[in-house]
Amino acid sequence: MLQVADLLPFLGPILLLVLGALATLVAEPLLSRADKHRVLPWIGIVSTGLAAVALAFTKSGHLWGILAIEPTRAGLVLVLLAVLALGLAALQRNLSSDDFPGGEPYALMQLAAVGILLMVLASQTIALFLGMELASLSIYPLVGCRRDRPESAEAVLKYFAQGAVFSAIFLYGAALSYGATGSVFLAANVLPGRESVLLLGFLLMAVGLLFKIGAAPFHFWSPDAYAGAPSGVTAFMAGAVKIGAVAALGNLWIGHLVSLSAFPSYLIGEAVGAHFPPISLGLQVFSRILQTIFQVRRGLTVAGFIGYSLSIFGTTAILSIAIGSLSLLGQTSVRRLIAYSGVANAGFLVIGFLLPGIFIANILLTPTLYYLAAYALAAAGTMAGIAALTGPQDGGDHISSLTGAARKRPLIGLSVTVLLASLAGLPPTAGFVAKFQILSQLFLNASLDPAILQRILPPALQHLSEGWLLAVPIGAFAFAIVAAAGYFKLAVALWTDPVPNSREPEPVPVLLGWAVPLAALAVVALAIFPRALFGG
Amino acid sequence: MTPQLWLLPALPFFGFLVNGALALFGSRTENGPSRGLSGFLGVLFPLVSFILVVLAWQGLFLVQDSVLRLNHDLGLGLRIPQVKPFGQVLWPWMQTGELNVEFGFRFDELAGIMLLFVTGIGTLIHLYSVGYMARDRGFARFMAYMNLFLANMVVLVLGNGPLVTFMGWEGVGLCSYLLIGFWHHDAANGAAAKKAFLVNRAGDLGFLLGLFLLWQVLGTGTPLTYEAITNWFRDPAHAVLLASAPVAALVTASTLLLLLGATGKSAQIPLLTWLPDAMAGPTPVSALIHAATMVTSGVFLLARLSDVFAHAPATLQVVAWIGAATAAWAAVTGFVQTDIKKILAYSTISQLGFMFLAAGVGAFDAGVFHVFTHAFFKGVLFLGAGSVIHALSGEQDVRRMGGLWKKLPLTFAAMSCGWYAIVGLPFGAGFWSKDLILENVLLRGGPALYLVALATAVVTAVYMTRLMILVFWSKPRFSPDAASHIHESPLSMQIPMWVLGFGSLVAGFAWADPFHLDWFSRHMSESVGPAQALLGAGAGGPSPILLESVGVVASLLGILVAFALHRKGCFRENSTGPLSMPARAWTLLFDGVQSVAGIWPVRIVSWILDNILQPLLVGLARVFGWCLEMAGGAVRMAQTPRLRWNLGLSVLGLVALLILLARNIP
Amino acid sequence: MNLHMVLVAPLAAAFLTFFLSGRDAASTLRTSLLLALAVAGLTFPVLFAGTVATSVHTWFQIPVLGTDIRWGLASDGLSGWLLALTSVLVPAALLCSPPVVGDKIREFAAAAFLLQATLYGALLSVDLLQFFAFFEAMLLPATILIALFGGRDRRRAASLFLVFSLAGSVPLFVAIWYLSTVPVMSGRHVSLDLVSLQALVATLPPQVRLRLFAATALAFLVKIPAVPVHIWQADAYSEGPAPGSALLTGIMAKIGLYGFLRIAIPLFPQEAKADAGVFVALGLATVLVGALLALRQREARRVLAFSSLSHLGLGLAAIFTFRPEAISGVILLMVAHGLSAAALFFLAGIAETWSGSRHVDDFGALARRAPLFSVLFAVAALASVGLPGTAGFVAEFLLLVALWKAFGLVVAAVAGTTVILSAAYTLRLVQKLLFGTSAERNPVPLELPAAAAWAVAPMLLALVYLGFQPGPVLKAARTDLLTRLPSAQALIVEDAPHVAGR
Amino acid sequence: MGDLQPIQLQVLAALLFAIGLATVMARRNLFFVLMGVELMLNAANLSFLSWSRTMPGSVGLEGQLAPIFAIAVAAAEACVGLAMLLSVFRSRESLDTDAFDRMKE
Repeated sequence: MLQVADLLPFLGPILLLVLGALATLVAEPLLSRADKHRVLPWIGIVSTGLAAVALAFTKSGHLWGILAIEPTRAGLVLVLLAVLALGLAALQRNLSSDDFPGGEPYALMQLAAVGILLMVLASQTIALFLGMELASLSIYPLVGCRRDRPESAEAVLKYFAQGAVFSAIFLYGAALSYGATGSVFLAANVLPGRESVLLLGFLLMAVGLLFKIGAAPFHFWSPDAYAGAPSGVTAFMAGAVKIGAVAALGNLWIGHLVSLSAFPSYLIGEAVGAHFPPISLGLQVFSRILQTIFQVRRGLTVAGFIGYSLSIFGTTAILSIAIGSLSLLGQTSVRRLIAYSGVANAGFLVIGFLLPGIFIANILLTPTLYYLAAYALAAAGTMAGIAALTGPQDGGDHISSLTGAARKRPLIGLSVTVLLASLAGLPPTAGFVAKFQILSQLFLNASLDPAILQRILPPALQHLSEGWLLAVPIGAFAFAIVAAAGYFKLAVALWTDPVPNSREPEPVPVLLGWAVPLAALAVVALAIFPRALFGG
Repeated sequence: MTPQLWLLPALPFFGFLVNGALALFGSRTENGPSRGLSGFLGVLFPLVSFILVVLAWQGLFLVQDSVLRLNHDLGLGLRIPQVKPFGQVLWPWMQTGELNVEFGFRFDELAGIMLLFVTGIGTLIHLYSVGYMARDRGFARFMAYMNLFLANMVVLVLGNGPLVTFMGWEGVGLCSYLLIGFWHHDAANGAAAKKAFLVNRAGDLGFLLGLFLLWQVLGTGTPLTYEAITNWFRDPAHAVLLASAPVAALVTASTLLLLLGATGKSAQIPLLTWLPDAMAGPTPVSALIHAATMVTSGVFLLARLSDVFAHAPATLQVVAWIGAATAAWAAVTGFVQTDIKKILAYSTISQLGFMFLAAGVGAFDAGVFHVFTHAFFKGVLFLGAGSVIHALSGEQDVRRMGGLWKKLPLTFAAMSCGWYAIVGLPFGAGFWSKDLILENVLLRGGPALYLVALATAVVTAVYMTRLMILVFWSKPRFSPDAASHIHESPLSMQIPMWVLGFGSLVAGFAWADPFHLDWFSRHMSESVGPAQALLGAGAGGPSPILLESVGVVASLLGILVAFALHRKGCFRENSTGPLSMPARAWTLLFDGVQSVAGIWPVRIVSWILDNILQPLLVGLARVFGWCLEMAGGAVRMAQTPRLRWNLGLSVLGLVALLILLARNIP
Repeated sequence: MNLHMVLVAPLAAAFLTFFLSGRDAASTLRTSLLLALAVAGLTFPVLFAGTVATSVHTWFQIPVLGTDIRWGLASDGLSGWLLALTSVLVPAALLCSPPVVGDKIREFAAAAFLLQATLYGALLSVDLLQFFAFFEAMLLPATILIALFGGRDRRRAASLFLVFSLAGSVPLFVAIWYLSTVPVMSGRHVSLDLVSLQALVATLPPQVRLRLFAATALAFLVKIPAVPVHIWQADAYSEGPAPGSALLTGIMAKIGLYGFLRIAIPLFPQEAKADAGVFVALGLATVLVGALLALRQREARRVLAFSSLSHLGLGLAAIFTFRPEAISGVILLMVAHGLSAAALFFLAGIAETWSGSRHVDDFGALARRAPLFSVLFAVAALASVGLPGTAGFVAEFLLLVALWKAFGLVVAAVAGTTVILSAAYTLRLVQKLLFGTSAERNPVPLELPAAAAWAVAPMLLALVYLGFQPGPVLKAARTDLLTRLPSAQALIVEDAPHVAGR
Repeated sequence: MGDLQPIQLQVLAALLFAIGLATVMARRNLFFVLMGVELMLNAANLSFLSWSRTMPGSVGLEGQLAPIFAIAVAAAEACVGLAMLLSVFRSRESLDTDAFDRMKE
């Protein structure tokens, strides 16, 4: 039986963020309209900072197996907090510049962060679902917080409708996986004969999360949502949502690997695995139906499951990278550009699940997580920087409206350039190291012993195994270059001579003025000390 | 104590620096930099280095006399003293791999003789140009270029190895470029200058490649100095090797390439087209660079490497015939020219042909001797022409001159000395050298070459006499207003003319066998003696006296023909306008050859590259980028604004994954 | 001698100029100039120190693969001279930039320093990935230089440059992936630093090595650039600001040759030897195509661009003779061409600001109107033509010697045509710029900014000095380069002193 | 044949889910979209419950707990949805999803 004493340090970050959100809500009505945007963000920042401090004191462990934390996840949480800070800073800029009547958005953003924190820590479908919904339900209003703008209404409409549908799909998947394992834990040994159910459940849950990641073909929401939201919110979404979803997907996938395999369970080995009675006749019929649909032979092997997930992740990854990079190429709207870069990078993140680590016994997502951190910082930082550079009322989403912005604010302009370089994967930024790690590992697949590939790859893929696995990294990198051309356009626009008679923009709030350069610095530092966050 | 040879080129170079600085920083002043100062310095430095050359000769003699005394004490009556050339290595230049080139100078008699007249005549012509260019705003710049040229020429002659020579070789090319294009506001001059430089460069490439092959013969271990080369070739141990077919072929090839370089510099077939155009430069330049010194460096190279050429008889044949052909062709061309400087230019080419002819038949010393004498008489001829042009304020067409002997008696006197020498009338400078050449040609080269040379001598006399007639003797044809301010040129221009005129009368006595004057040949023997010995003196022919008288007859014949033609009015001096059609065709013969063989192919290929290859590559890149844009557009089409479509597509993706799942379950 | 200090110095300089300097261009120039000189002051000791290196430690390790990515800095003669060249060209570029970039001097200085920093990194790296990181990072400042200060089509030129370079580096990147996965396959734990890579590569199967070599070479060919991947070059050099182009051709292009000398050949000696013919052919093609195209260009800086193409092509061809003359010659060529081409670009840029046009026919009679300019320009032009007495001649001579020794007279002759062609296009340019009659109605006398004169004149003096005393550079090749690359040393042909005919 | 078998419940759940999805995709009125989503969520809950029927007691408990959370979440989602619906309607005087097609690319 756990003592509360053990509980507190572990729950510290969550509680502090929640407290921050509540404090914001309490303080909001007490402040004058002007003060709201001066004070409230700082509450959020303080609570975020405290959460980070608390994070330093948390030790690895888990809470009844529902939430778990270990250094890797702690690292992710740290990145998440950074993104939150960036988001808050940018949001302050937006709201104060078109002096927004209320201060709730700050609270909402922190609550969303809490939800994502849950997603990161969750090792159980219910908790994962709760976190996901908490995040989504607080982000919807953020996206639509400018009621006076038609595009924001449209954005929130689309985002909400699709989001709701896919969370339902996720929930259904969770139900199926429960049915297959008899447990809502992500890592639970599958019941004999129900492998196909597990597969279906895994697929649905994975799709639900891929939607949140914004991977093709489930990415349609992101351009509109990004474009409709205030740039601060866009910054937060771009970074945070991916963190949660990728972490969750990682746990989900690894958990299912575990449930299918003889490995000792990944997080909470002894949680399940009680002896089950033979299942009822009806269920046999149902699973028979599924078997006939999916031609499942009795007893799905780990290798088979891997091959299957490879085919999912592989296709989504390539689709996302291709679609994202190509649509990014001719893009003239800054936020859509960031959105599509999100799609493309989502592809790279998903590639992370194809890493050779899965073929070799030990499972290691470090490169993926490193990539995730690099991307989240870069994307959020870029949008925050854009928020700082754009004119009042967050106006001018068109690239041309940013012409010469960097010349007026060299520091922020430089930071944004560096962050863009990181998105494009150019040195000396973390984006470069991340791409290199992921792709070079992926490259190993091609050079693996064919025998292993035979065992792993699903039949449909076996005949093109080597070429396919070789094509993924090379194609991915080629598209990355195409994307680089897209970012280049934005970077150049930032630095070209400002149009004459463009009046001086209003000063950037100190918070944002510091946040963006720090983000850029972090991205470079991550490149120089890649082992800082996740080791490896 | 090592002799400070570096001073010889350094002094004129310093003059170049000083004058250059004057020109550069005086250029913004009211009436240009001070002429007096730059003129003084410009003449001073060459003069000093001339004096130094003479002193260097003393050094040479000192060595020599000691040897003589030694011989005497030993009781050996060696007629030819063994001369000790002395050198100075300044610093290691290129040292990598097995290449080891040292930058240094070497003063031997061949170099000494060249230097004597290079610096001497150089000084005189500098003095001349002080008067000639006095009114030109770019005076200081001109003096600077002249000094630079002199420095480079000295390096060329004094270099201790082919590469150092090459440095001067290209340097003089540069200076000739700068000086031809001296009046650069006129694009035509620029074109002429460029042509000269490029044609020379073509020769220089030959020089380099030939050098490579030569080096291959020597074995890449051997250092690239004249000393090493000559010793290697004179070393009896290598005779067998040199006899072997592959090596002989190699030597021939290398000498042919070197010859290409020589023809480029000395304006021989096929690289001769630049010299006539080079007359665009100021006349002192034509006198110094394009008559007296630079153009003869090809001959100098042949003499320098005589030991190598001696082992390539085939090449020598080529040299001889090239010389003969050039001499003949240029003589005829000179006959049909109307521009006084062009006439002299072609005459120069023709004389250079004589020198090549001499070298070709193996009489290197005769060739160099002709270089020596030619420097005098061609120098004075050009200076005279310059003074005429000066007097007629820029008129160069001989058909608008005439009867000038009254108005310019001094110039006339000087020029007739030159004329006397070049047509080869007895005891003139040209008389000795040319007859020496003719004699050698007959003895060593055979009758065919001899007849060509003799005919050329006749034609030479004809066109030179024509020149004199048209300029000085016939009745005046210049415009009256020009007549009004015809004036004799200033003293600074007179003195050089007198000196050179005098020289062109007496210089020949440096080597006049009938009077047992063999100062020249004695000093040549060390450098070219062995080579000529190797080639053999040829069968004893008719007595020298006979041959000389034949030569004299030839020139007299030429003179008479010229007067006869003049009386028949064949010179059409009253006509004006361009050359007659055949004359121009004949003149531009080799220009045509060059443009067909060299210029047009390059133009065509570069046109193809520029208009086909380049657009093709660029187009490919464009098309690729365009395809990407298209693809991007197509992909973005899928991003419909409608919610239902978005949902539908997403779910479609889900279904697709389901199907994938269905097909891929193992 | 702390190399890290040298590496960080330009970076720090970039930031200082960027944030400390005020709006006033003059003060910015002064600040940046002082910084540049300070950096140079830090750099030259490295050159004189000969071979120096820092300790090498693990930068990061690729999980699962366990491949070590090392971080360490080392410099030898080859790197040293290029470092010195860079540290000289940057202040010169700053001195020449005011007329061209106007009030954007601050951005220009920052970009130049960034470029310098990345170049330093590439020149000092001991690890393949470390090198590649800097090699790629170079694109950022280079692109900025082209895109921000240039002419009308600068955006297109810049993106062409960027995409070409990125695309060119794809194969190299793939090769590095492959090399980083080798340990897992071979079960050995190795690192990507060049020395241990040599051992590793030697164990690979031949066809794999061949592929890797091709991939590596391509990246460097694009950088030099060589035909047929040269089309980014002319636009980039003519659209970018002249001082920027000077930096690009003066230093960045050299990284291509450097890459061959330092990486491609040492890692894949057998392949390099086997396919030498291909690269010599490419090099000669580059020489000829560049020269012939330069003959037809209408813009001053396009002529210069193609002349750079031609000169560096000669270097490429000569490297693959693996002869000592060639290697010392190439280093000298890099220095000489770096100085002369940069000087020409500087001056051409200033001339463009005078005539307000890039078209050669809009210049003219500058010899009369701007004597000092003309003297400098003429000397620089002659140096780039390779007139004896300038470093260019020694370099070209050595390269021709190497080509002749390795491939015989015909190849040497083909390469030698550059002697004529380079004279042709350079003199054409000189003619158009300095001589003839001015294009303007009433030509006024023009003053070359003293700063520019002070920048260019020393470079030309250095060229002349090296023309007579190339010893130090040649020695650099002889002593350091080969000792640091054992496998390359094996390549160098030392033919026994032979006599012809044997 | 008295009580219904888990399998029947599963099929029912699957059908409900499909219907919900179809509603969301087919209907243009925003209200029906929301209703479709609710339908899908409840289908999932039903599936949970029916699965829990197949488990031994203590294990089955999880399956019955999950829907409770799900329902709560669904409620929250519904009210956020309605709020959004109001604001959307205010902005464009229409609930036709196809009316919202301003955002291109």
